Amino acid sequence: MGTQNIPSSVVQFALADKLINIGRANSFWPLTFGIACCAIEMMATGCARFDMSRFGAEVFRPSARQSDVMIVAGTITKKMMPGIKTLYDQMPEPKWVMALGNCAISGGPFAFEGQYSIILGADVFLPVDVYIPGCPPRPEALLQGIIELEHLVSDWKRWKNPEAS
Amino acid sequence: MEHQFSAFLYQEHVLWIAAFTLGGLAFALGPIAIVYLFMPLQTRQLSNKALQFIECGMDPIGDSWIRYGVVFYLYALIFLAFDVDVLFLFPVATVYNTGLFASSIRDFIEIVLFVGILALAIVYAWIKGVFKWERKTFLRR
Amino acid sequence: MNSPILLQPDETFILNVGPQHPATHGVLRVKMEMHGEYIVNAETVIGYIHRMHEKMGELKTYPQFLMNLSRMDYLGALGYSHGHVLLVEKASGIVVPERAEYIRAIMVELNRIASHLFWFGAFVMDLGGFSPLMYALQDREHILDMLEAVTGSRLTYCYFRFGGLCNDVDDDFITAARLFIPRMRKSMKKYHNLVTGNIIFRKRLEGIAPLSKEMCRKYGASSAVARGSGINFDVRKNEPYSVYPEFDFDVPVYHECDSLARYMVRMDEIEQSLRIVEQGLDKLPGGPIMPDKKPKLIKPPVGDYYQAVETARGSFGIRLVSDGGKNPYRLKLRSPTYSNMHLFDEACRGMMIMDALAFMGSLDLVIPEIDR
Amino acid sequence: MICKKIKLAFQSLFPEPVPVPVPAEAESVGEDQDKKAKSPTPPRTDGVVEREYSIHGYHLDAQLAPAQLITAVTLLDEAEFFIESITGVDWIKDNQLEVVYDFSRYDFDLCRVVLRTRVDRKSPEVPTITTIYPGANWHERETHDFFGIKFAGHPHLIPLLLPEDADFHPLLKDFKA
Repeated sequence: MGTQNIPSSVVQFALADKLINIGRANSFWPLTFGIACCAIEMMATGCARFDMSRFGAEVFRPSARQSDVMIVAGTITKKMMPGIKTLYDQMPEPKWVMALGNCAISGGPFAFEGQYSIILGADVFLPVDVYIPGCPPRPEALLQGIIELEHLVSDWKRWKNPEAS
Repeated sequence: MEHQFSAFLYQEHVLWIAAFTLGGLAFALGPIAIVYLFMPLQTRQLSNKALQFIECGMDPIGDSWIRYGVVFYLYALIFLAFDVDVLFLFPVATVYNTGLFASSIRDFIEIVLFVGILALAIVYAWIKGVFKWERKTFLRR
Repeated sequence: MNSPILLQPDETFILNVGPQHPATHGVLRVKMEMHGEYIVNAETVIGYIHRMHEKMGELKTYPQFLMNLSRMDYLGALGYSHGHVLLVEKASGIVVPERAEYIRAIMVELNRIASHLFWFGAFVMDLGGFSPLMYALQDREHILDMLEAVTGSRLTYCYFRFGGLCNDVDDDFITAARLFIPRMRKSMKKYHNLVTGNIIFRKRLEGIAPLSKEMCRKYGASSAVARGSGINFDVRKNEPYSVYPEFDFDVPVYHECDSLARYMVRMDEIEQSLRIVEQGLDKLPGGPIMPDKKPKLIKPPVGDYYQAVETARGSFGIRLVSDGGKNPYRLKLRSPTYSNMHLFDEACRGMMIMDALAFMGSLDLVIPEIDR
Repeated sequence: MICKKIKLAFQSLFPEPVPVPVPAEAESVGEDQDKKAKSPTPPRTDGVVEREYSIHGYHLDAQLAPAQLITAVTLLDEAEFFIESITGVDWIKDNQLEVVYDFSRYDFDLCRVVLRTRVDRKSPEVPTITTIYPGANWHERETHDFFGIKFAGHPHLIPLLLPEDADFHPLLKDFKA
């Protein structure tokens, strides 16, 4: 999905858009929106060892006005859903959503019959671009998720595809 | 000759000033125009709350246009006064140590006197407790 | 000390320190009624990450519930499964071999150090210092590597079984742990020089949010929140369980009752946990890690059982009401941060908001543990 | 030992269950003997039972009528106990809801006390103890969330963990999602 459904702009130059998308792909600013265990792995990814800043994504913006990517890291409860909707609205275009962890993908370990307070996955009400499975996913999985989002946003490849050659 | 030449000098100055102001304006407003041309025109929304104030995801409760005690109000006023005071020192700086009393101590003493007298105002404010941090509370009878 | 509220403030506004806030470390919301920068009163709203652990406890059998405990408090997860496992063993009378008890104690203490390191990094980041977070999480990664080598996961362990452990500890874990201890002591010295001696850090914490002993008792606070106010309460010492009586360690207690005291308690606790791990590694006996005859199906006899353990955040208690079936009839999880956070509303009246957020950091909150 | 003192103090709460009904002052234990068939064992009468700590994890287990709750809790408050937790158990077979109070001590002479009160499932009503222990505020709100037990006199009894407009009580045995 990536850039296909971003609302159109006044001026559209193919070449300029390509250049702008490469810029966007190389500097995602995630919204600090850790809900549960996956937030700890997100913070560990942001820190020294796994180092998200190699891909330009280490600037965690607390306010929704300055962030591009909403990483939904944790279980979404029915009480929290209106809050997430408001945050998604307040983010300026272009914006993307990454569902981090099984809870954000499909409710994860808390989706059992007879459950009363969980939304089964972020894609019930959010247009999710990248799904990262795991409970919690390892920091390397989050890094690969960011690279996947880069491939969605612009067809510029950070390195050649190892399987292709 | 002399007159036209100075007139010309006068026009050239105007050109320089105009060029610089236009350049400044273009430098400031240019990116805004470029961004407006390339930015997406509307954002995808779920519950139509794009323009709502940011309150950590929740709807703001009550109004934020209220009167509350600004604690360092007088401190800000004093800063304003001394800002003007610094303004007087700029012309002095241009003619310091030139002209009649060059390389004599007189200029320095004059400035120290000027600033010293103004500094008395700070001492007065200090004693009145302007720099102490205490809450502004209103007795509403 | 800031002056108390002199009179009814004329106009206040309500500020949402809401679910998505960098200082709340999760989805905790505090509605603060503010007069200027001072908090007139605060109302904490929780439940944004209520994941029904207790409902799952009733629907799942005992072994199936093992994985829930580590998702309740994912920073110090092993302490929680330790409590759950001890409870069921006590109730159904399973005897745990000596080696498994020692390995459990070592693992729980390593996990406690990892949890305190994460708290230390996040707490100093709350006060504005960013670099200690990088150092602290780097040390924490060493511990996570060791724990991952044995248990297989970084945060949400499912390592304990009723009666012992799921796999044994090999030699390179022991050498890694032995190498880790002196290195950790060296970086603790570095943290004390970098942060504890910093005048800005001390000025931000001294005399902030004093919690009297009476208030701690009325709210049931435990761990560093209580020990920072002079209450010498540590479940490992007050109600000794598992092999803790064999270790000699002492419980750091400070009497200043302010946020700096709570900070110092946790920093000293890291040193005590290192001592326990050291003694554990020295006394590690051989032998099996699971009892040879283990009941096929865990069915504790009818009755009401309670087990309290000392986790990184306080005295975590589990109440099991069993009707003899393979599912618990009722499983109540008493989470320590629930009581620690409960006193925030009363303690933060009249404080400035930045002091209140520093106070919230000193409480060491993990929100899914509050909401369960 | 504090446990002995508390045990005696509790015993004084329950006059000997003399068969003739005691006239209508505070706790007339005789009448409200709840006829509860708790599996084969005889229905538990109000009173204090000494429990084996190493198996059950607590020392004293007292069952009282809701009316005696306040006196028992003030007694514990004076004896420097701290509140551990309040929870509910739904005995659907006996058509009753049970509220369980946990108290423990900070110092080394250990005494864990559990207070239980049983209320009818249709109109569960228990007096609040937030006046004595402000720490019980959240615990009571949570028990009200999960079991629907009303705590009379609670200052702020709105849902705590469930959404604000929640009217269901999930931990009841007959709760359908």
